Amino acid sequence: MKNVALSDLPPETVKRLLSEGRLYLHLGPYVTALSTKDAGVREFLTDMYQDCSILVGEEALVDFSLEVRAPNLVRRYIRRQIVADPGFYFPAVPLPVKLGPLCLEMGMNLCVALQSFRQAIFHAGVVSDQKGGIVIAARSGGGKSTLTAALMEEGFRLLSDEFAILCAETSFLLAYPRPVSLKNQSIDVVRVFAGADQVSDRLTGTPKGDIAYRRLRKSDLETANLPAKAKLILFPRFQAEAAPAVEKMDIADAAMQLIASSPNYQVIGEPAFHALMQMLDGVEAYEITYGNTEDSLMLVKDLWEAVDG
Amino acid sequence: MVEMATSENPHERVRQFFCFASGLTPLPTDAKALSDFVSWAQRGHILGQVAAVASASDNKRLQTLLENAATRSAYDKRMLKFETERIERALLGTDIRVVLLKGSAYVAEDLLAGIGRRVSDIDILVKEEDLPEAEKLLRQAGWKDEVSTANPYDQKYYRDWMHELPPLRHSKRRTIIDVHHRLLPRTARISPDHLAMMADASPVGDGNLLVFAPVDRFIHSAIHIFADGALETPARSLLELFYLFNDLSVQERDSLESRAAFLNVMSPVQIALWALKRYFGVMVIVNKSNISKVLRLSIETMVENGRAAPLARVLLYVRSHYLRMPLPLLMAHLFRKAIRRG
Amino acid sequence: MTVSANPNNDHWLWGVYTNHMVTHSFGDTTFVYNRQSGTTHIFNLVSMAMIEFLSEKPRSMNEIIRDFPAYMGVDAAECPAGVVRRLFGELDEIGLLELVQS
Amino acid sequence: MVEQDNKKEFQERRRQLLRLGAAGVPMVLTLKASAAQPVHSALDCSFVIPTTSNILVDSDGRAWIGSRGVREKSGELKVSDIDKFRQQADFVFPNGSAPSKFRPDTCDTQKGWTTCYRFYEIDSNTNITPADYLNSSGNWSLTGAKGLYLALASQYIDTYGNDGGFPGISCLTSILTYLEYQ
Repeated sequence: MKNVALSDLPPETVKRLLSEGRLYLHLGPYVTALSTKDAGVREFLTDMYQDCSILVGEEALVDFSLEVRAPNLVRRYIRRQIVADPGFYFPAVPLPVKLGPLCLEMGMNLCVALQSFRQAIFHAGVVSDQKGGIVIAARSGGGKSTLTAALMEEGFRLLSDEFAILCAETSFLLAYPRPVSLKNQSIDVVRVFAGADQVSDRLTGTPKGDIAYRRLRKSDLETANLPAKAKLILFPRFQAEAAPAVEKMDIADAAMQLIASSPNYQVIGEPAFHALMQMLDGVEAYEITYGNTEDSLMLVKDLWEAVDG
Repeated sequence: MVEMATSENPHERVRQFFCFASGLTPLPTDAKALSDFVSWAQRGHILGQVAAVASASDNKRLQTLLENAATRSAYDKRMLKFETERIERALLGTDIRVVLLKGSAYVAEDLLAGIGRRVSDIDILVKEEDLPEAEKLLRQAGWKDEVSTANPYDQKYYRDWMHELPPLRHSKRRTIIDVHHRLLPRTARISPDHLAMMADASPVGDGNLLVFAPVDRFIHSAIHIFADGALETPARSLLELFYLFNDLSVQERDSLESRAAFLNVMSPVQIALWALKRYFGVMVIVNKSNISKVLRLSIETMVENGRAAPLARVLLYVRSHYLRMPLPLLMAHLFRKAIRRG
Repeated sequence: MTVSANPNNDHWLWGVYTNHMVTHSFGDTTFVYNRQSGTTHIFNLVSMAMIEFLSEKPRSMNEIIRDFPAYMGVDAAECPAGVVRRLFGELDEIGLLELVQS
Repeated sequence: MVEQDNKKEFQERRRQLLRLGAAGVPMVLTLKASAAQPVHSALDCSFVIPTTSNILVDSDGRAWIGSRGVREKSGELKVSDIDKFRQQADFVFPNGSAPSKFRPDTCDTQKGWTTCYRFYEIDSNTNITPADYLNSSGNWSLTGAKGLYLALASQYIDTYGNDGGFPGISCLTSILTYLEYQ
């Protein structure tokens, strides 16, 4: 099998491979076989994942197979809806067909969350520089993705905006860079500091309001095989007009919240316990409260400067 | 050795796949054949079983996928084992003897059939007269009515017609336990002699839990798969039957049919033997007169065409319900289910 | 609290096999991974003390109630039977107690 | 000497935990990783609230859940009932927990009656199907007492994860997990 960039494949080939379910996306630790006949999904993929590595050939061994398709024949013509089918039973809510890209992204996330058992997965964004990694834990409305995207502009490398992927053997974080999902107001915020051409078209009327994606960077893909050692764990709290504030957290509390956010910690068992405890022995955890992106960046930079290299 | 590409004939192809899956033949080294097989095993959720019997390979990608599947099946095994211990603890100090059924029994006995099973329910069998006390103790230990069947209609339906209590879900651990007092519903067309099977059951280690004798274990699996509607996961079910059959001695295999006749469960056992012969090349003589052609066809469609067989699925579903319930009762039940969903 | 069979039987001795668990402490808080259940629990100083107490040697319920306060270095009034029983129940329910001898 | 002090302090922390234990605080916490939870329960799951779960909300969005009643007279609530309800609440949620549309519009207290709170009643055995509150494009539209209950339940999940203590949590978690991973 050989590796090519998605943009090197002619559009007809991409279309054919996708309709046959043989577009093998090789990203970070996973190979996903993608399948769709939906033109909107195909366009989104071709654009946002253009620099990604594709395995070409008939004999791929894949971690996940994902089909994005109409829920059934009747609905395909009448209601024009679309669902993600990761090949195992999952109660998917069919979405309007124009939300196909959301379905693709959601389906890819579900594959990792529910079918990957070699690494412990926690719901968090991760960025890093030569010092090590910053884990930004997910909290409803906490602003994880906005902060992750903002840190990317500050010279940090993106490992993931959705998952902290902890290697059980090394306790290092693995990279699975994907387009960063932005919601509502944060779409405009990121368009301003990353440039409008770096952000996808806006999907309106999704279950989470408006959604757009920040484009994958070539540099993040090129370094995707480099793991990072976690040094700092942040629990962001966005509150309109709040004064910036930092509070040191008990590591035990941080551990508790990370475990509660993991879809596979329980399945992996003892190796996940060891890896998490080892990771936590080398980190500090903080809750940061802020009312705007500038404040959040200032807080993170201050904390990061205090961390030993 | 010349590596054969995967056969185009669906029956041959599935037969080859089952040989790989059960370790009868080593995994193919041809990349295309390997990829076809692995993707079939992934779709059928049996990669965990494959991981348990496959020998180490130089193929790093393959090892990665097998390791992933093995971790997942180790979790199910751990869970089944722990829940089994919790049941033993809940009934500690009483005279109630519990027979572990299916997955929990295979895991308790460390059988190959217990590896890679992805089940979340634990099935146990107790004597009907022990039922009230067993239910009371399990409730004390934290198992409560499962929300979806806690309504009065389902509660009454289970207690009047079924072979088990309404499912109980542990309030903290969220696991489900099905407490059986018979192997099939009171209304089923066939009525296995579960008391004879219980009489032959033996303890696990030196504990209070029991498991069926090997022949009865195979027979119960056949009943469950072919008379109780478990063929929703055909690859997994057939592998289980194969492993259980494989664990029998020659004498035990020879006694299968007479035991099945004695227990009044000839038909599912014959279907099971027919399927083992068809897909694993197991050397048995099968009397096909008891197996309806329609049923054979629908099993073939389901196993050989995978999930692209909606009609076969409906047939098997109706059949398993038909086996469980007389027609008027069945219609009433399906009708109520339809209304409650709508 | 859901306690199954009555543990107040003097012939039943309860113990803890420490090789059934892995622990990691952050200050007063200990994370305990139970190898049998695959579940992670968080223990405080008192529940950890009970684990250490029962891993020394198995004891009957009555002995536990009688001797645990002294093991903790407090008066029985500060460590009443009700608290000990409930703690026992919590450990029993998560499957960390083993019936050693009957 | 320092070691002696440390030992004393350690002992004092254990004593304090024992006092908490006597007050009913658990000594062992079990972490509920979500595991395969979302795969097992369906999006159309529903749950029953076993006991009366009335909800009191103040203008900051603080909320109390309890089983007591609060007397109401033409939109005003009795202050003494409110005090008792707050003291005996089973769950207390901090500022900002109840969405603004559930909070009181005005705040005025006179002669033992107040408009500074709103009171919602949920009887025991009330059945809630969270999916009823998702509209056709999957957005939450939470209304009425049950809607408020769901809003608070999701706050609870954010803080404690999928712990079994709050009725309906696992059902709601499966849905939220689904919506979260997009």
